[in-house]
Amino acid sequence: MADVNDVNNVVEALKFMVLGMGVVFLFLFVLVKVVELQAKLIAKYFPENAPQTPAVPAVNVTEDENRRVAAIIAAVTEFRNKKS
Amino acid sequence: MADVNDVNNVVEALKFMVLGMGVVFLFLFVLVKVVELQAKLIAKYFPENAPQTPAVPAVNVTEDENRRVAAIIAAVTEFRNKKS
Amino acid sequence: MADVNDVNNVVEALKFMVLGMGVVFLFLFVLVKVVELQAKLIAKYFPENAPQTPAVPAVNVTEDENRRVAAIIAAVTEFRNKKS
Amino acid sequence: MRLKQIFIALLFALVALSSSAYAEGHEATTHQEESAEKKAYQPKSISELASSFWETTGIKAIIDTDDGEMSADPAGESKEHVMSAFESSLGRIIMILIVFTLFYLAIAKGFEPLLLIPIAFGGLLANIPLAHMAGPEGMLGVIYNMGIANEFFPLLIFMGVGAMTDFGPLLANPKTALLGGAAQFGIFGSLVGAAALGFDLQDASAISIIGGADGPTSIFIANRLAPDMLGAIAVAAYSYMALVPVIQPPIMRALTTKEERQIKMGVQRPVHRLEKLIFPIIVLMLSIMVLPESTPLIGAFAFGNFAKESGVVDRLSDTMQNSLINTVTIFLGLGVGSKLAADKFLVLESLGIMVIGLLAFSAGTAMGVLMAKLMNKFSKEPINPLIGAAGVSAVPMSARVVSKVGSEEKPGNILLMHAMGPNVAGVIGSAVAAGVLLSIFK
Amino acid sequence: MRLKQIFIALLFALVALSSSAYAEGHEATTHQEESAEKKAYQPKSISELASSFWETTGIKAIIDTDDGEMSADPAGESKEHVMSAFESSLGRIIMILIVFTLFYLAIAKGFEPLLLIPIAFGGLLANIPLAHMAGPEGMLGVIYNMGIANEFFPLLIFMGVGAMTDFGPLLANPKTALLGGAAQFGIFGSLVGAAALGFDLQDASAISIIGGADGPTSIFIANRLAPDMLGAIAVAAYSYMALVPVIQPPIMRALTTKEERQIKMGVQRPVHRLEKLIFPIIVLMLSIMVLPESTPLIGAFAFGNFAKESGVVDRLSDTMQNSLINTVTIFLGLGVGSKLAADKFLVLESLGIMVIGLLAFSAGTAMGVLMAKLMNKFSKEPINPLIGAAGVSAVPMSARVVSKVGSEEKPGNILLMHAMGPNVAGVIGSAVAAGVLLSIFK
Amino acid sequence: MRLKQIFIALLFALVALSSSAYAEGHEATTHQEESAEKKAYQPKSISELASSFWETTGIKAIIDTDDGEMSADPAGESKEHVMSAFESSLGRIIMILIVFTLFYLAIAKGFEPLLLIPIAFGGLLANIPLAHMAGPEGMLGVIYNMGIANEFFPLLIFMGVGAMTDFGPLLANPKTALLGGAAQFGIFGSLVGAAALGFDLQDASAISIIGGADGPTSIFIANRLAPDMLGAIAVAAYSYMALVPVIQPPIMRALTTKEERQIKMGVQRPVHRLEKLIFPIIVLMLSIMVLPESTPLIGAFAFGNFAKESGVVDRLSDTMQNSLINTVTIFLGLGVGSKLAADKFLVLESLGIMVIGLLAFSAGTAMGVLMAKLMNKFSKEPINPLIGAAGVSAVPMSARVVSKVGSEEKPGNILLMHAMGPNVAGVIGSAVAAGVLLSIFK
Ligand code: NA
Ligand code: NA
Ligand code: NA
Repeated sequence: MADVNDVNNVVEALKFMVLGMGVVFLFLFVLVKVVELQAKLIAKYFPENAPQTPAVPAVNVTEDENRRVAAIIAAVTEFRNKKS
Repeated sequence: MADVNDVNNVVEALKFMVLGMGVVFLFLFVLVKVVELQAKLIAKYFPENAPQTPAVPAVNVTEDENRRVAAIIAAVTEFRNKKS
Repeated sequence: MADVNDVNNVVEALKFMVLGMGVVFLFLFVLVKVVELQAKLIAKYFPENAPQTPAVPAVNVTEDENRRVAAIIAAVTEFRNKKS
Repeated sequence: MRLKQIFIALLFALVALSSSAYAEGHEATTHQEESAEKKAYQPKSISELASSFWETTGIKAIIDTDDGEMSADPAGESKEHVMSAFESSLGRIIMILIVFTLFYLAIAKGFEPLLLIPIAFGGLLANIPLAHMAGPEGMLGVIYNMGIANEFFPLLIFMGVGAMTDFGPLLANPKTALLGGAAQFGIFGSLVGAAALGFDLQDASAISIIGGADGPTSIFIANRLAPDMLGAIAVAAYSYMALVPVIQPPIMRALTTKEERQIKMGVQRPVHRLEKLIFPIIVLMLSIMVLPESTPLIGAFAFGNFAKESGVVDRLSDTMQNSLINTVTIFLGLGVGSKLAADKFLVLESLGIMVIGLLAFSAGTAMGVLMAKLMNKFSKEPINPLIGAAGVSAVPMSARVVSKVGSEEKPGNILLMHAMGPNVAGVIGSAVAAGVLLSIFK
Repeated sequence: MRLKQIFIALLFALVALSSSAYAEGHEATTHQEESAEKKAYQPKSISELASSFWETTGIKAIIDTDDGEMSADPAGESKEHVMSAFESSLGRIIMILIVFTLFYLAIAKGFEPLLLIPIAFGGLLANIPLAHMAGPEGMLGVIYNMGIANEFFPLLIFMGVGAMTDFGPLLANPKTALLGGAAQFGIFGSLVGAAALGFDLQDASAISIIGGADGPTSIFIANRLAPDMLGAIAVAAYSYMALVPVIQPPIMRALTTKEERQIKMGVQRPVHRLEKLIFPIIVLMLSIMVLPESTPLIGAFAFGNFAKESGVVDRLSDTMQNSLINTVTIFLGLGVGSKLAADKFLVLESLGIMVIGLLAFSAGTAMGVLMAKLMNKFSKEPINPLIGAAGVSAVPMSARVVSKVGSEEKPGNILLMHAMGPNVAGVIGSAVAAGVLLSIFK
Repeated sequence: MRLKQIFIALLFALVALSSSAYAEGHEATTHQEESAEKKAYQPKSISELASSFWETTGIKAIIDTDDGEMSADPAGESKEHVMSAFESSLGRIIMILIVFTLFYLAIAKGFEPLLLIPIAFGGLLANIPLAHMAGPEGMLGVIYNMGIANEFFPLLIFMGVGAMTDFGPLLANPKTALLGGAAQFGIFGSLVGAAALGFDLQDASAISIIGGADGPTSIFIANRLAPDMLGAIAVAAYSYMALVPVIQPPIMRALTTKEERQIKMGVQRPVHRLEKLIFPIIVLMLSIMVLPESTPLIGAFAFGNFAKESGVVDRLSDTMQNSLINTVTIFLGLGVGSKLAADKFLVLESLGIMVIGLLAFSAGTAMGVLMAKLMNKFSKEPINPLIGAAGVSAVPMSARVVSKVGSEEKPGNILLMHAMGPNVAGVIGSAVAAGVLLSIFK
């Protein structure tokens, strides 16, 4: 596990750190700028009456689920009828 | 992309068309006849009091779903109790 | 399918039976004893006020299911409103 | 709409532009490669075309038994052979009739449809002439190599079954586990029978595992000890599991008195959550110590059960119990069904396997009942001997049969929970027996 | 908390203890092996490091067209080549624009999003420089080899579609199946067209299957007859299926009179459960007798349908219709999309494929409508010629289009169920046509 | 019942008839082949049998350390070696104790059970003697080769995580993304540490990625840079992610004043649907331009997120979020766990990895908090420095920890949404960092 050139490796690792942190920050910095630009463009060209992010995706109920819901309603009703 | 014998290929393709459309129609024609025969046989030997195709497969509720339904009923009830 | 040494094979199979049934019983016997011991230890060190096996795993309702339940409640309500 | 059309026109323009630029340098070589791959097509007249089409029909393949058609095998050419006249015509028709019988049993009689339908349909597809669906490139062959040849699918099934199993009844009354041991006599008794019938010891062992009344275990063992008989063994195992409500009751009645069948059993003690949580680990540790050979089976089973009982990974245990086990069931069935090809199934061995399988189920049932009678004699609490029959496993079918017979004898006598103990112990018992057989031929 | 810390401390202690004991004997050898595997790392200055990082950026890869970058192919090196300047720069940008167009159509216009989105995203990933995601080690390549190269995924899709299909409308009025036959003229007409355009016969056949308006069938056939064109063919097939609401109505209106479009059709007779149960078996048996070549497709489809109609394996049929088909749709889309890499897609053939695909859809629609007109003349019960357009398959889109056009002409005239008959017959029809094409090139 | 019996009798008759006809020609050859495959079985006495059974028990394998047992590796024999005495006995027991500790943490403490339970169970199975479950034929080995050796499973997980991630909070306050950058100091700081400890640069890089606090990224990188340490790295990554509620709070408190911890942050602006839709595409395009090496990760993540935000493929995004990710989680866990075999895990490196991993988490947390303090100084709107800790990723655990600490300091101060921004940015940040590391060793 111990290379002959320990010190070297640590120096290299420090260089990696400079490069790595640099690229990460650069990447995120550009991303932030692009996202801010995007937000401005969208706010300008797509009026705010467009549907904003709904709290709960209520539309998520697909066809299958409708069928399942129908079945469940039936089951619930039956279950209650049996009980009472 | 251009073969030397273009004309030939078109003629061959026309032959394929004759064979292909012939087989497709023959297949579907036989299928139609067999299906008509089947319908007659079934109508004859299996009286119509047998359950016909139901609009919604209400039977679809499996065991797991029953459990889930139980859980949902519980959740719904709880949800309503909390609300009121 | 017929080996020359039929009789041998049957004798061998009988030996397998002795070994096999022996191991199976031994295994299950040890298992029974360990399980009985376990039950005693648990009864002793973990007081009975701990939750016992519930009849229905009511806790099973995960996050996703909560969302689904919400959707279902909505659907059920809508369905009833439409009906009435 | 107009926008879209402009878009598409633009695309085409771009493509045209670019392609021509590109095409120059590259096309010549591409074409040479292609033509090397394709067979040259020879122009034919319409009647030649029709007659060459006739050559590829299934009717011709079945009528002309002497056309040198090859059998198909997931392992590829090394396992394939020219089909005999019988295999390529009458054999196929017989197999298709057998498949229809399985459909009938599954749908009209409700016998294990979840497995019989995929298996039978796989058998139907495997017997289609010329399509080679069971070959390494065909759908069934792909499935077979994906999860049966390496025993992956049976283990996933076992994992799912583990996640569905509740060991509560066994933990409430651990002694009943011994009944699940006695019923393994079905395995070893039929092993002797198979040896007597002339099967060699390894084949006999593979066949006898049918007596374990457990599908994944049977496939696992057959795959290791006698892969050529996998189809017949799996079909026998599942068929007899499906026939449990037919096979077991007469044996149960023959070996017990009316009084015994009417014995009532007490209420089971409540089981602590920790007992259930630790149980799969105990079983696994024991099997590690005694029978590492059978730990793939017991390990997968214990993992599923542990995941369920941990109570903190419901997402995963739900998946094991539903979408995963369902998907694997479809594939396992189709893959096993591929072994119902006439050239694989219609051999004398299959008949022997069916006979021994029936013997094995009967022997296991009988020994389970007799053991329960014995335990009832020496036990303080009464034990209804019927529950011994559930020791063969076939979860949860045989426990239900026990309960049904019991309540017929004495209305209101619900034995279901008491039968579930030996029932799940039977699963463990057969996995142990499987490990013993594997260790012998290692 | 304290308990845990002790636990962890203990672990470390154990590990330390044991490792040192172990390390002595073993380490030396391990290290030698490792170093053989790794490339030696040469120390670099920061600026060297930055410039060697620059070498690995995508910007550099796109700007520098002469860097000898290799294309990627799931089949591995034998199918790869040094990318041309065009392929590695402008070509990628064009493809990414095409991908964005597909996103736009899928999301804003709602055209077949379930397939266009995964395909287009696969295309986006495949055009990323240097990442080689379409290569044998990349995600797309892994997917491709897992289920597209062996046609497994299209068959699973077909199984799921089978489990979702209701043949009731077809069984109620079997004659309408012939409309699903007429529409296959789309396939054979465009085959002639493709041959005229200069494609060789095998390629022309692969392309013409787009006229079958059925995604899995197109992929299945393309894979067998012209794997190099798979991407373009699949994309064309799904794009035109998505464009059915745009392509079909003008043709339908041009070929029918207003009176014809207003024809009302009677109420469909109820269909017996047994008819539905037996139907998939009939189709399969017929295809076995006539066209074993197309039985992988028809077999998978029939299995799904049979499982559903059996009514006893709802667990399995639900899985086929939901989690299984969804998973496979994701993978199929990504895998097909990998063929949208610039070096594969931007060739002159693709343009021809797009043109012929459009021709094929139009021809199929037209012939379906004309056949329906003819049938209407000779039939006792009135037949609205619009339903002929549904014969191209593209289930259930084209049936919906028929219904929409019909109710525009005469409010309250619901043709949906009547159009579903030819619609599902179209699926069978194209599978049969596919079998004929395969049998020719066998 | 009678019908069935006749059926079965008929079947047997047919089988018998046909088989005998067939058997004549074929049997001889089959048998020769078979016997070649099987080892000859030598008859044994009962005591010999018992003693040879004893040889196959796990107890014997653990007691007898000198039995030449081979280790198991998914890559097959080339990577296997004769196990040392320590590996085959005490080592196993230590590993099983470690596994039980992981069970305890997962179940009793609720630490990341979804991953710890499958990983730990995989570790348990991998340490079973003689069963070779981690070998190429064993269940764990099959899983490993199916999706870990080719990085397919981590990418599928990332896809599912993408489909579950809401970038709304990040889009509402994009600046907070920089906190997700600062926390990547955890990676590069520990890289220096690992180099100082004596790991070579490539191994050090693979280990340091633990600081990314992201499971799939860790597995992806470990697989590329140091496959031999995959098990230890993955276990460390998930263990420390599980320990986030223990590791982070003291560091957060040490580096902030009470006033800072009580800072309230404003309400987030609503985010337009289009912003969310376009965001994954922006991230992907940026990463294509800068870091094609990391696009497998970012691409899969962006695909999942795009599918969800498109709103038109809910079927697919539901599948990614549920059945698909659950199935893959089970397999990934078992596969990773297979690297917990004593012979792979109990090496000195593992201890180093655990130490460096802890260091990495701490360094990342600290730097995130410090960066947030800095931003708070220069920002118009107040920024609570606690949210910097969420930059390490470990979604959504670390955001929850931030919120908990925040509301302990000042009841009613809900930081959750504000912490989610840096949290998801941390995922992107570590994928970028991963790309840099890969590009260095390319
Ligand atoms: Na059993
Ligand atoms: Na069609
Ligand atoms: Na991170």
